[in-house]
Amino acid sequence: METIMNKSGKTQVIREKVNKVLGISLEDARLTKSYLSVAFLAILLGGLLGLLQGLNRAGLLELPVWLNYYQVLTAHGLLLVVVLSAFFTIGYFYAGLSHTLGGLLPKVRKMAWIGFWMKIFGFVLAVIPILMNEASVMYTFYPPMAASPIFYIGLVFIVLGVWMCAFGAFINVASWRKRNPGQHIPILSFFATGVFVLLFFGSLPVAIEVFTIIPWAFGWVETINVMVARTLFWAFGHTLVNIWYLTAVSAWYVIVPKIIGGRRWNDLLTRIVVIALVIMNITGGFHHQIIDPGISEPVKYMHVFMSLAIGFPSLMTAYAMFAVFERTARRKGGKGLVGWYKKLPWGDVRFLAPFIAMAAFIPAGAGGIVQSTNQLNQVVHNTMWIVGHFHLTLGMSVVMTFFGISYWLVPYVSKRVLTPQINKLGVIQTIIWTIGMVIMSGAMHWVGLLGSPRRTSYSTYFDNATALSWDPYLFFLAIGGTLLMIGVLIQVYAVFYLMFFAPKGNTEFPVAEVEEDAAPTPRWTERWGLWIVCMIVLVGMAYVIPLVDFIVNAPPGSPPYKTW
Amino acid sequence: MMHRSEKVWLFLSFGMIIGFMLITGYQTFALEMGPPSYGERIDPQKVDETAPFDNPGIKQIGEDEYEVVMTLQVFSFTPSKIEVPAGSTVHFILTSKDVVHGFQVAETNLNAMVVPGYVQKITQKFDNPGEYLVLCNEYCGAGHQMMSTTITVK
Amino acid sequence: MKQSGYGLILLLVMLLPPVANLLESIMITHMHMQMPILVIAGFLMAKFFQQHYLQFFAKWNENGVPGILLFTIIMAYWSLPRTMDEALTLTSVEAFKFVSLPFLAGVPLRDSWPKLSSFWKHALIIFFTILFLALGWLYMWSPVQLCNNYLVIEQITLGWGFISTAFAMVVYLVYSYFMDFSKYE
Amino acid sequence: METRKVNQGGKASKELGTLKGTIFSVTVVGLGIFVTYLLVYGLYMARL
Repeated sequence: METIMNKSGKTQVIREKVNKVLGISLEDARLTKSYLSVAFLAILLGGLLGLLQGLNRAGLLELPVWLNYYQVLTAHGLLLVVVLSAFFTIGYFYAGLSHTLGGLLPKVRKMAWIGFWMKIFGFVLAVIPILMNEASVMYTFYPPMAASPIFYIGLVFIVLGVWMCAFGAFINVASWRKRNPGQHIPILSFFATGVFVLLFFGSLPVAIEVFTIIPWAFGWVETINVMVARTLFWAFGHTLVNIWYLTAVSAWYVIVPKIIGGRRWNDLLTRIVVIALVIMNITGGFHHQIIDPGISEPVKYMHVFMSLAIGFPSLMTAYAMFAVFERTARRKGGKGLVGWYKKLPWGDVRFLAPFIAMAAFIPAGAGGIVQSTNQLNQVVHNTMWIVGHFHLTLGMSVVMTFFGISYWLVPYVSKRVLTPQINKLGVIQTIIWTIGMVIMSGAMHWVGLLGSPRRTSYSTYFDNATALSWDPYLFFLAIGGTLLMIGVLIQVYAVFYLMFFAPKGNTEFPVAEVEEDAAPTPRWTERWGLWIVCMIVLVGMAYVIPLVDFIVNAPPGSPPYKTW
Repeated sequence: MMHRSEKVWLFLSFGMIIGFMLITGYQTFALEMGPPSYGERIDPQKVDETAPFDNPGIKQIGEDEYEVVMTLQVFSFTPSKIEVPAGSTVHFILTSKDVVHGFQVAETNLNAMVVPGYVQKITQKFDNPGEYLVLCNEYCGAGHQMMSTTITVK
Repeated sequence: MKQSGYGLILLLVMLLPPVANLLESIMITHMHMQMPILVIAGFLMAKFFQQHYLQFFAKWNENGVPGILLFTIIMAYWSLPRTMDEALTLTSVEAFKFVSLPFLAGVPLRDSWPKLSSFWKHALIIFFTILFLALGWLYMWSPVQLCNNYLVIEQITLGWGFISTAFAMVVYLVYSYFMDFSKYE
Repeated sequence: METRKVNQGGKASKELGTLKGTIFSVTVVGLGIFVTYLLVYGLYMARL
């Protein structure tokens, strides 16, 4: 037994070395390529649907009866919030695990493939009823609106597929730790661990919700508890968006410093940010229910604090990022209070895209803090402001970081290189995307403050003067949406060019080193079990009160409705 | 481990957020301006037979004070036309007869989720005369964009 | 030393009447938020006492067991429904809460934990897991209102709070049973 | 690979340790949060 262990340990060491020299193994590369392909096909399709919506909302385009606004909106949400983000995140982190842990274990690779096909299968199942207009319930699917049961079964498969990938990641990390006792998990794998922990625990509530919905949608159970379903959904829904955010943050901390030729921020503080985001995330979902009935004011107030606490790691991130930029720029001879910004590689899309993504998080985060503050939520809840907010956070901060990643990750896995032409195209794409998003989300924020609701097809509300006054802003939405579609086309072209046609060559996986004089990171950061326990306790504190109240003092339930 | 300026930044920025929290708490608990949180339960399938929703409408309950009992259903508000004099305070008592709806009045702070099985309450003082647009801001089905009415303040 | 300062600030904030009233208005936040925060405040302040009364702690709490026993007694005392009720009605009991939890539970916990062998650490977690399960069961299934100041629904909520905390501790015990920390650290 | 040269400035990090640009930048971030809050808070109070 001992010798076998030693032998496999030795081959592992050899494999790790090979991995460093030759780059990613073909099998691991194929996995990531598949995940990224699906992600970028999803953005192509989702972007197109988004354009249709924007044009409709501005009153410029009447959608046909067989493809109405709400069908388009449901598909747009599902494609971008679930498919694009999940597939990109998993593809990116599996490449990261493969690179930093010396290749994926064969077992883990198999799990990731099973997860891949489960998610595809689930997604196809969910899309069929949407196309048949049997599931125009939005990706939030609040009961008592009931879609075709097939839709929910599709969601179950997507969740199970994600769990497959999460457990695969845990197995790979655990095996690495066994082989490297006493060492810290490499930082990118540390981020991956956090993301997959959140993916698993965050999707537990929605899994419970869907399992209560399915028998009800089939008609085996007559009624459903509406508020319990809604609360479980948001325990998941908000965690999900923060998972994509944490993925983007990983690139900011680990990748971007390397690209600009600098060093990574303090390792301990980085790991604390990850741990804090993991522990405090799930409880943040409550700020989606600030104006819901049935939750008492003290409980809502407690949740404001829990939501705003997530801001703390983000404020730490803001400082860390600027400090990394400034140090690097000054090493290169940057001068002055802001003059050093000139020394950053603005012409490099791998830096430009994530930088603008970070800058976008300033207004996006500010808006987030404001809207999760109790009374102010009344001003913006369910208006276009919210849509503007998550297009800034997801569409800019997260997706643009993903774009920036794709310019080195895709050539890395396809063993090709980023050509100067594609780099230039990427810079142009970044500028178009930025302008489009600023116009669109700016208009959305403003018209939302004036009262225009979200998730509503074009309407003048019987030529109401107030509603008519929103039209000019909604027009900007269409302009921004059109620019974004152009951006999507360029981006998808760039990704598939880099994947299949770019010149062959070696591309580096850019992981920055820590500062040379950095203090060693304490061991306690590795105790994931403890962080998970803290998370469970916090989730208990937040959710036990309202859930017990909704279940014990439940009103008579609601039967299923199909109102579209 | 941390640069001094980083500590100062975290202290000040988080202090600012705590400041926002304190204002919110003061307004919620001392001035009773909290978000709509009423939670009386009701059978969502028997709204029409349950008081006060068996008789929806507007009722004067004091000088410059009105109470509106309202049901929301696909895709309308009952009662559909509301008129109050300028300067009056209106208390809305709301519930849904089918799916989740949103009750929003543009250019006011009226914004509340109306969930089947729960009674929701929200209050607003209308100072300026005009026609206010009432709309549903939670997607509720094919005719969601038509679900609206007006409040006339004279 | 800075830690002790933060601990003192935390304790003072918890003493503010609006904060205390808000947390005590809900049964579960009273027990599962206010009380643990008070213990944490003491935990942070412990550094100050350890430095100033080095002799005392070294002598009295040599192997950590006396300290942890005191901690356990105080915690168990405050888990009783009666004591929570009295804290709300009697000022003296309320004052005792703000003294005992930080200074008689938080401080000895900090002093004892590193001194304890892993046997005692696990024994303590197991003890609290069982206690919490029992209390959860008591609060959920008790047919009568245990507290005069709180409704039955709040009692049930607190019961589930105990069960979920106990669940978290079970997760930790399982985790530490399967993980050999000495290998990783 | 061309980044190697830049990275060797480990010892020089002390004299390059000024972070006034960072302080300036995060101040802008803080003001951004504050202004956004004021905007929405003002709107809320105006609509009471």
